[in-house]
Amino acid sequence: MSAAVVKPRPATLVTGLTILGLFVLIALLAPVIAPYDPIFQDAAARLQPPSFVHLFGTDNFGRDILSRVLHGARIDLQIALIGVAFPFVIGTVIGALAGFFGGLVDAILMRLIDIILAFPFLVLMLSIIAILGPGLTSFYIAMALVGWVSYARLIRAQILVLKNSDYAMAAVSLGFSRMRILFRHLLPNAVAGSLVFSMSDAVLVLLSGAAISYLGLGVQPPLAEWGVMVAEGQSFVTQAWWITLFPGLSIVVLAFGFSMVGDALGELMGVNE
Amino acid sequence: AGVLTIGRTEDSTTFDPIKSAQNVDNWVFSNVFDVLVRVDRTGTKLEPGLAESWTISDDGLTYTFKLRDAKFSDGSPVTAEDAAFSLTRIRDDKGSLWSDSFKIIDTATAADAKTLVVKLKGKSVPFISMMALPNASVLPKAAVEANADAFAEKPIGSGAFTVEEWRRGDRVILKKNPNYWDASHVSLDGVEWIIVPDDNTRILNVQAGQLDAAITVPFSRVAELKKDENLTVRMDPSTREDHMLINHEHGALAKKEVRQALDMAIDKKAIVEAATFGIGEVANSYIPKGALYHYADNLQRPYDPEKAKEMLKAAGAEGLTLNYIVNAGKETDEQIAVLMQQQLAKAGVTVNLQKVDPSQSWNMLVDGDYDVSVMYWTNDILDPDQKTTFTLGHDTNMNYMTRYKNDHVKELVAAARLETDPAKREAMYVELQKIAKDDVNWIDLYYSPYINVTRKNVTNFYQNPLGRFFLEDTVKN
Amino acid sequence: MHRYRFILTRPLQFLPVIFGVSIITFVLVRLIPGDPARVLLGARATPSAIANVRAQFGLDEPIWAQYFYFLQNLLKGEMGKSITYKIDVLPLIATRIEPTLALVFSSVLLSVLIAVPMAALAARNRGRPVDHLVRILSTFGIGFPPFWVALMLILLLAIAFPVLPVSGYGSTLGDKLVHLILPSVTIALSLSTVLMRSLRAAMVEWLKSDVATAARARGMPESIVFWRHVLPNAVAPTINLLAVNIGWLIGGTVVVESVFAIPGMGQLLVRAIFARDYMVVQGVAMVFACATVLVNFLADIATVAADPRVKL
Amino acid sequence: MTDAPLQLSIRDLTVTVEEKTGARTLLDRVSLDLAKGEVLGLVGESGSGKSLFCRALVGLLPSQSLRLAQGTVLLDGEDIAKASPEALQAIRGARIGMIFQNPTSHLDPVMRIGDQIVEGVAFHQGLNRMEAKAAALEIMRQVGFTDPPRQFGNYAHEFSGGMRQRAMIAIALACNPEILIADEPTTALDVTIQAQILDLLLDLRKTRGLSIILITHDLGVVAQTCDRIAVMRHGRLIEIGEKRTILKNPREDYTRTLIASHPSMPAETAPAAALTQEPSTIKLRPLVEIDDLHVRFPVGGGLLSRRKTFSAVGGVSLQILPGETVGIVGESGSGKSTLARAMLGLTPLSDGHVTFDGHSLSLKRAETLKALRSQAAMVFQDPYNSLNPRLTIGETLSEVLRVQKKVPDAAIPARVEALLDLVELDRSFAGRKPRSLSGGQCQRAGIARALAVEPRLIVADECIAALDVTIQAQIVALLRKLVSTMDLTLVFIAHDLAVVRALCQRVVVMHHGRIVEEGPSETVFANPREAYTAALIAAIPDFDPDRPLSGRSLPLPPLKGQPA
Ligand SMILES: Nc1ncnc2c1ncn2[C@@H]1O[C@H](COP(=O)(O)OP(=O)(O)OP(=O)(O)O)[C@@H](O)[C@H]1O
Ligand SMILES: Nc1ncnc2c1ncn2[C@@H]1O[C@H](COP(=O)(O)OP(=O)(O)OP(=O)(O)O)[C@@H](O)[C@H]1O
Ligand SMILES: [Mg+2]
Ligand SMILES: [Mg+2]
Repeated sequence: MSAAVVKPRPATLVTGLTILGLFVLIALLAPVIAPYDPIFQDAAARLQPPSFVHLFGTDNFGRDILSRVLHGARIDLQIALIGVAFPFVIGTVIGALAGFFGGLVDAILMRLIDIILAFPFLVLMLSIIAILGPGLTSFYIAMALVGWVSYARLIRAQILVLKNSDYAMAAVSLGFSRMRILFRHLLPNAVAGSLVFSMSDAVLVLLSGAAISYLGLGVQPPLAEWGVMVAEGQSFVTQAWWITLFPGLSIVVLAFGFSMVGDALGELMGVNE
Repeated sequence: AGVLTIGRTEDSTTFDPIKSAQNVDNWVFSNVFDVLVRVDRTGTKLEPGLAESWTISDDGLTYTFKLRDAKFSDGSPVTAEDAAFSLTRIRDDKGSLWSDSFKIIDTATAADAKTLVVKLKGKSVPFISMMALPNASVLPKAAVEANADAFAEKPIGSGAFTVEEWRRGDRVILKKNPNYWDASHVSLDGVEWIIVPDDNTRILNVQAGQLDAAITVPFSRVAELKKDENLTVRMDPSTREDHMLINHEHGALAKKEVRQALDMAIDKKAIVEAATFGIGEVANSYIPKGALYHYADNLQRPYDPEKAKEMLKAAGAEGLTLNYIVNAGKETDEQIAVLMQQQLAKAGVTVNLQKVDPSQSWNMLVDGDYDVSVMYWTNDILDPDQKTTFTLGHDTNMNYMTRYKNDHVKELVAAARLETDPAKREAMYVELQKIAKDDVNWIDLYYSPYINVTRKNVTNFYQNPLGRFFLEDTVKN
Repeated sequence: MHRYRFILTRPLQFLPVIFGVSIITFVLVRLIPGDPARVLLGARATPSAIANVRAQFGLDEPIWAQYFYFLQNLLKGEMGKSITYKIDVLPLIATRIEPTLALVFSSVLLSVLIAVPMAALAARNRGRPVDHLVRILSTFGIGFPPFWVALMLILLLAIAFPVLPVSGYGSTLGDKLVHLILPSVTIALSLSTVLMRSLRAAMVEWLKSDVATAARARGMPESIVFWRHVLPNAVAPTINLLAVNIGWLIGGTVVVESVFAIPGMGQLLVRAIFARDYMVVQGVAMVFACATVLVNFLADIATVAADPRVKL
Repeated sequence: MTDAPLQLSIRDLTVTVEEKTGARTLLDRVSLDLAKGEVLGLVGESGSGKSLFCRALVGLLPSQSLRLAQGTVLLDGEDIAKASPEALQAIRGARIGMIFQNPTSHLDPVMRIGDQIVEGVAFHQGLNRMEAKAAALEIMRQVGFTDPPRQFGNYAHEFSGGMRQRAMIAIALACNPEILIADEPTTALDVTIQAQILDLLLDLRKTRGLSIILITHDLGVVAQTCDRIAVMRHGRLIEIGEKRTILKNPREDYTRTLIASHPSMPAETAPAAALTQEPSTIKLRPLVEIDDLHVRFPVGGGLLSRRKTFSAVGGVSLQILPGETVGIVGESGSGKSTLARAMLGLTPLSDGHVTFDGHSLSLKRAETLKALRSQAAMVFQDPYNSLNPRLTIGETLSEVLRVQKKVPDAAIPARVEALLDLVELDRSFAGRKPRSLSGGQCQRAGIARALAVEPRLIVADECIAALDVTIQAQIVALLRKLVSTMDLTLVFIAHDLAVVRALCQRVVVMHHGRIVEEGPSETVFANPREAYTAALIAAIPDFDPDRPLSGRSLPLPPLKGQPA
């Protein structure tokens, strides 16, 4: 047993958290710091390159990109948060129950997971969004219906190992109820891996959103959302690169923040992805 | 000489003309098949196709077509028998999507090898225009009867080109048809219709010289492409008209004054400016500019949000809230929706945008599950009757989903269909245009051209207002 | 070799999965509002024409009856007729499989070719600037939406330096390979990132492990320690990740196919969803499902081969 | 041996670790010599720096924060402490070979054992593959593989612990080293296998003329095998000398404690209670009654083949009286743990009966489980893994108290402190998590948790196997104290007979899932009836170096766990 205590590398964690914190701050302050109304169209100021009037330039409607990027932080953080939170919670509970109780419950859930995994992701997303109508709520629901599978698999695998651990056996021998053992003793020890995964998942969720936007089923206009901005702006990429670059960079920087935190969490908790 | 490569968004769906109602197919049908009567380049006149000439009996019920000496691509002659078969088939075949439109035909028979006689069940002036529909193309009876499915894959036609290969999802490869009756006139050795769904990629392909032409160029790209010396941006007049559908059955929208107020609250100029980058033109009638019987002096309500607000108030529709269905995935549509939302707000109208995918929006419109929505119409026959009937004439489709009701208009539409005197007929259509404007069956927004881009070395690449590509005229240097 | 016995038994588990996928797709696509007949007929649709089309494609039957016919057809090796294309779904799909397969295969290959050396570089220089650089680069790889990356690649390598075709698929083998370069790079940029992260983490772990120490203790040079002991051990957990991602990729190539105009199944599928071409959606979903199941199966075999401890 | 030439001469070896608070010394000026052909025993408690010392010799410090601060390591007169990485690499394996404490984690799990041996042979002796393979097979034969050609292709996980240790040795030998460093090569093994391995090492010394540094914390092992003994403590070498001298006349207190706590010391026999002498006269109702118990596990099998089962416990009958201390011994895999679990209703019974305090587990399961959960407790083998790593010791204990509801909620904190006192842990430990405790401390926490139930029965499953002798002795003393003061019934499982002999009144010997012998400790140890028992007892490395290890002279059970 090498008791090599994993040293968290504070730099990674601090950088990651700083980036995320900054975005949260931007999101909170967007209405205050944004120089323009993000949906106001100024026909006279269309496709303006970055200047002192419009730091990030304007789009084809004459909307201020900077303001849209700032306001976009609200939507995109929300997307990352909700798009991950629901799958996380659903997947964790289902995975935990399946792993812990095994037997028929597990067999059925595993087949369900197989089915969803075998399902072309896009059919599910597009159909669900088409059924419910495009928009954030549908996107969240679709994400939750599809995304829980990864978490369920991760957690189940962990629980399967942990449930044979000595401390699980100890807990049984001490007369603890099954729910107590599962949720108080096993689950807290099992979620580390999922937590780390959720950080990279957040990025995937943002990108799924962007892909859906590209296919035309993204958020409702005129909402400022980075993925939509990139998707819509790409027709102007040769004449107005700034429309896509700034929201694109925002996604990348946010992604960087998430992956930093994910890495740091991973090392802190001694998880190997 | 040479092979012309054209990038377009979608693949053909079939080569059986009666089984499609889509532009993507019509574009290719009119290269491969020939029709009895053609619409000319300006989209205002009929001209001979396979039929050298035709006569109409005085009672307007019997049409006699005199066929020219033409051959199908397999070398067999085009006979009146083939033409009769084709017309009967589009009317009767179970798989035909056009049966309803051709129900008017009573009999189609070959009087002799080159004479086709069509008898109608009732008088119909627009009938002759329908003969120009690519779907009514003349097909070789023998080949179709032998195996219609095989025919749909690899057809035999009498058009300027033949289908050499169809790589589904990728391209349709056409070759010059040496048996075409006007083959000497055709310059291209072949045509490839290549699918490139992404707008950017399609245009970049032309810029990089890997395609000769790209069709359906977004408005937003025109200015930039015009600057490219290697390219020619072609804007051909079209019969496309964009309009805002109004559900006449929904609350205050039933009132003419309310609809008029909405018309006034919308700044069409601004829309043309913003959404079409100044390329479109404000519309003043449901019959598009340049189309037969377009009434150029029709009323154009001025943009006046204040007045609109007052009118709404007067009509008791203050604080009107509208549910606006937006077609997802259409750049311009989403843009216009956002713009209109802003404009209507100035007149005190709250607009809730509801973005749905196009197939679903179609459903919602048909079911009347909407207040307003923006759609467009492109004529596919020369005669205004088709559009007029569908949108004003109390057709079974609830007047193009608007639920517009005006019995006088209905009678007028029916009468116009039977009027053989062009002058009188024009007067009737002018009146229809005036009434439609007054009633605001919908709100006319703008007309816009077909926008295509080609390399400089391609000449004579154009569409007529009905959308037909005249590739037999096109030259690649 | 009883460890490989699952190869015989596992396929039995495919059936319920494929069956499940078929039922869910069947119900799901029919839940999407929108009528295929109306879509097909467009603006000039009249009620009688719509009724005619619905009858022609059996859409007027109750849903369970439609499913029954679907299964019945399936047993005959058919998947029904496409409403849009009016031909049988199976031959329609058949022509589309190759491009998608080629795209997925070349992307995965490229990803692995990128990921392994990069991960090795980062892991062996853990904590040094190279490591950070690799990680930052990889974040860019995953942060930008693929359609944007694709566009940039086209602008760079097909327009500014016109060495590669803008889009398309080609007809000869060499032609196809050339056309696949940019799309594969687009996918590989993000896929390799995922693989790299996992590989790097595992490699770091194994470099620190007792196994590596033991190898060093018997005088093995660092390169042997790495390539012979660290890499094979680090690969095993990544196989599963790769499998999940391939599955995901198979079902999600549409964006890249669409940007690069590759006539693959992804495009067919999306078009079919939008056109409510039920039979095509079903057919493609089934093919995707089979492919995914197969990939996972292969991954299981690979896992067993890579790690003798694994029993399935 | 003293006249043999010096091979390794270490002077003032010092290793420090960089920490936030500054450098801390882990090895403090260690100096020692190793002569050619000599076996040097290095003993000392856990954490005293034994492993570190060996790793420092070959420049394989376990972390980058560790530094070789000073000192020289002369290998045949050449200082390798300052050698370049390349030079060190040439020395490793080829001249100094290492056998690691834990073969399971040091063997490459995805490489065939044979290939791992071939790797060394080929690399260091420059043979081609065919020759290397032949050489590897020969080495495998030497270290006692029964069927080298077949076992060549096996993977580590297919071997038993003993076989894995042999493989480790084979891999080290493949490089043909002059010096072999064996870091606790037998700690994880049972006595019988331990005897075989030690034998093997001695054999190799004889046949190959190896010098060996043997690290262990078991003085018995040292006594049996070494020429000289070095004792380490807190990073310092406190005593070194000829084996007999040190064992007879230790200079240091610590060495004395070490010797005193060795379980084979005859002074420590279980206090014979009245019960064991006349169990039949006092008609007591047994607390636990086990009757023809079978526990079978499904193994292998699948859709196409019939499910096979493996019988871990096959027909055990046993009665345990209240207040009794019963030891269960047997080699690894003999079914001890399974029996313990079955006794506590933690594993399903396949057949037979378990009755606890009159409740039958098979007849009235729920009721019996309820009784078991509130009146019986288990102490686990692995002190770290049996505690929830996320909870502090205090939380762990109070949770038990809260669930068991034996004390009112308000009294819980006080009770937690009382429990800590009982197991002789400082009260401040309530706020610490398992990870920050030593093995012994964790084990005490585990015992405290068991006591929190206020059980009548404690089943301790190899609860001291992982600890070093001094701590072992402490825990045994603690258990003894608890049994005598709290009227506990104790079932003590171990494969170490010496400890059992020191603690238990009665002993049960298990083999292949059955009880082969049973009786009062004294009787069984003095006159084992079964050959198996005798072998087990004989394999205990005796403290007296003149009473040789008798592992090889007795009919040992065949090595288990070989691949079928
Ligand atoms: N990577 C490290 N960083 C800091 N301290 C370490 C590191 N590795 C070991 N130590 C410390 O060095 C000391 C000696 O450890 P070592 O492993 O040599 O002990 P040992 O005598 O072999 O013990 P055991 O009998 O448990 O194997 C211990 O106090 C340990 O905590
Ligand atoms: N859950 C299980 N499934 C299959 N086999 C098992 C299971 N638990 C134990 N066994 C097998 O039962 C046998 C007895 O195991 P048990 O743990 O009781 O041995 P033990 O005497 O406690 O050994 P040790 O001294 O190594 O702890 C072993 O061969 C083991 O492999
Ligand atoms: Mg050690
Ligand atoms: Mg055990």
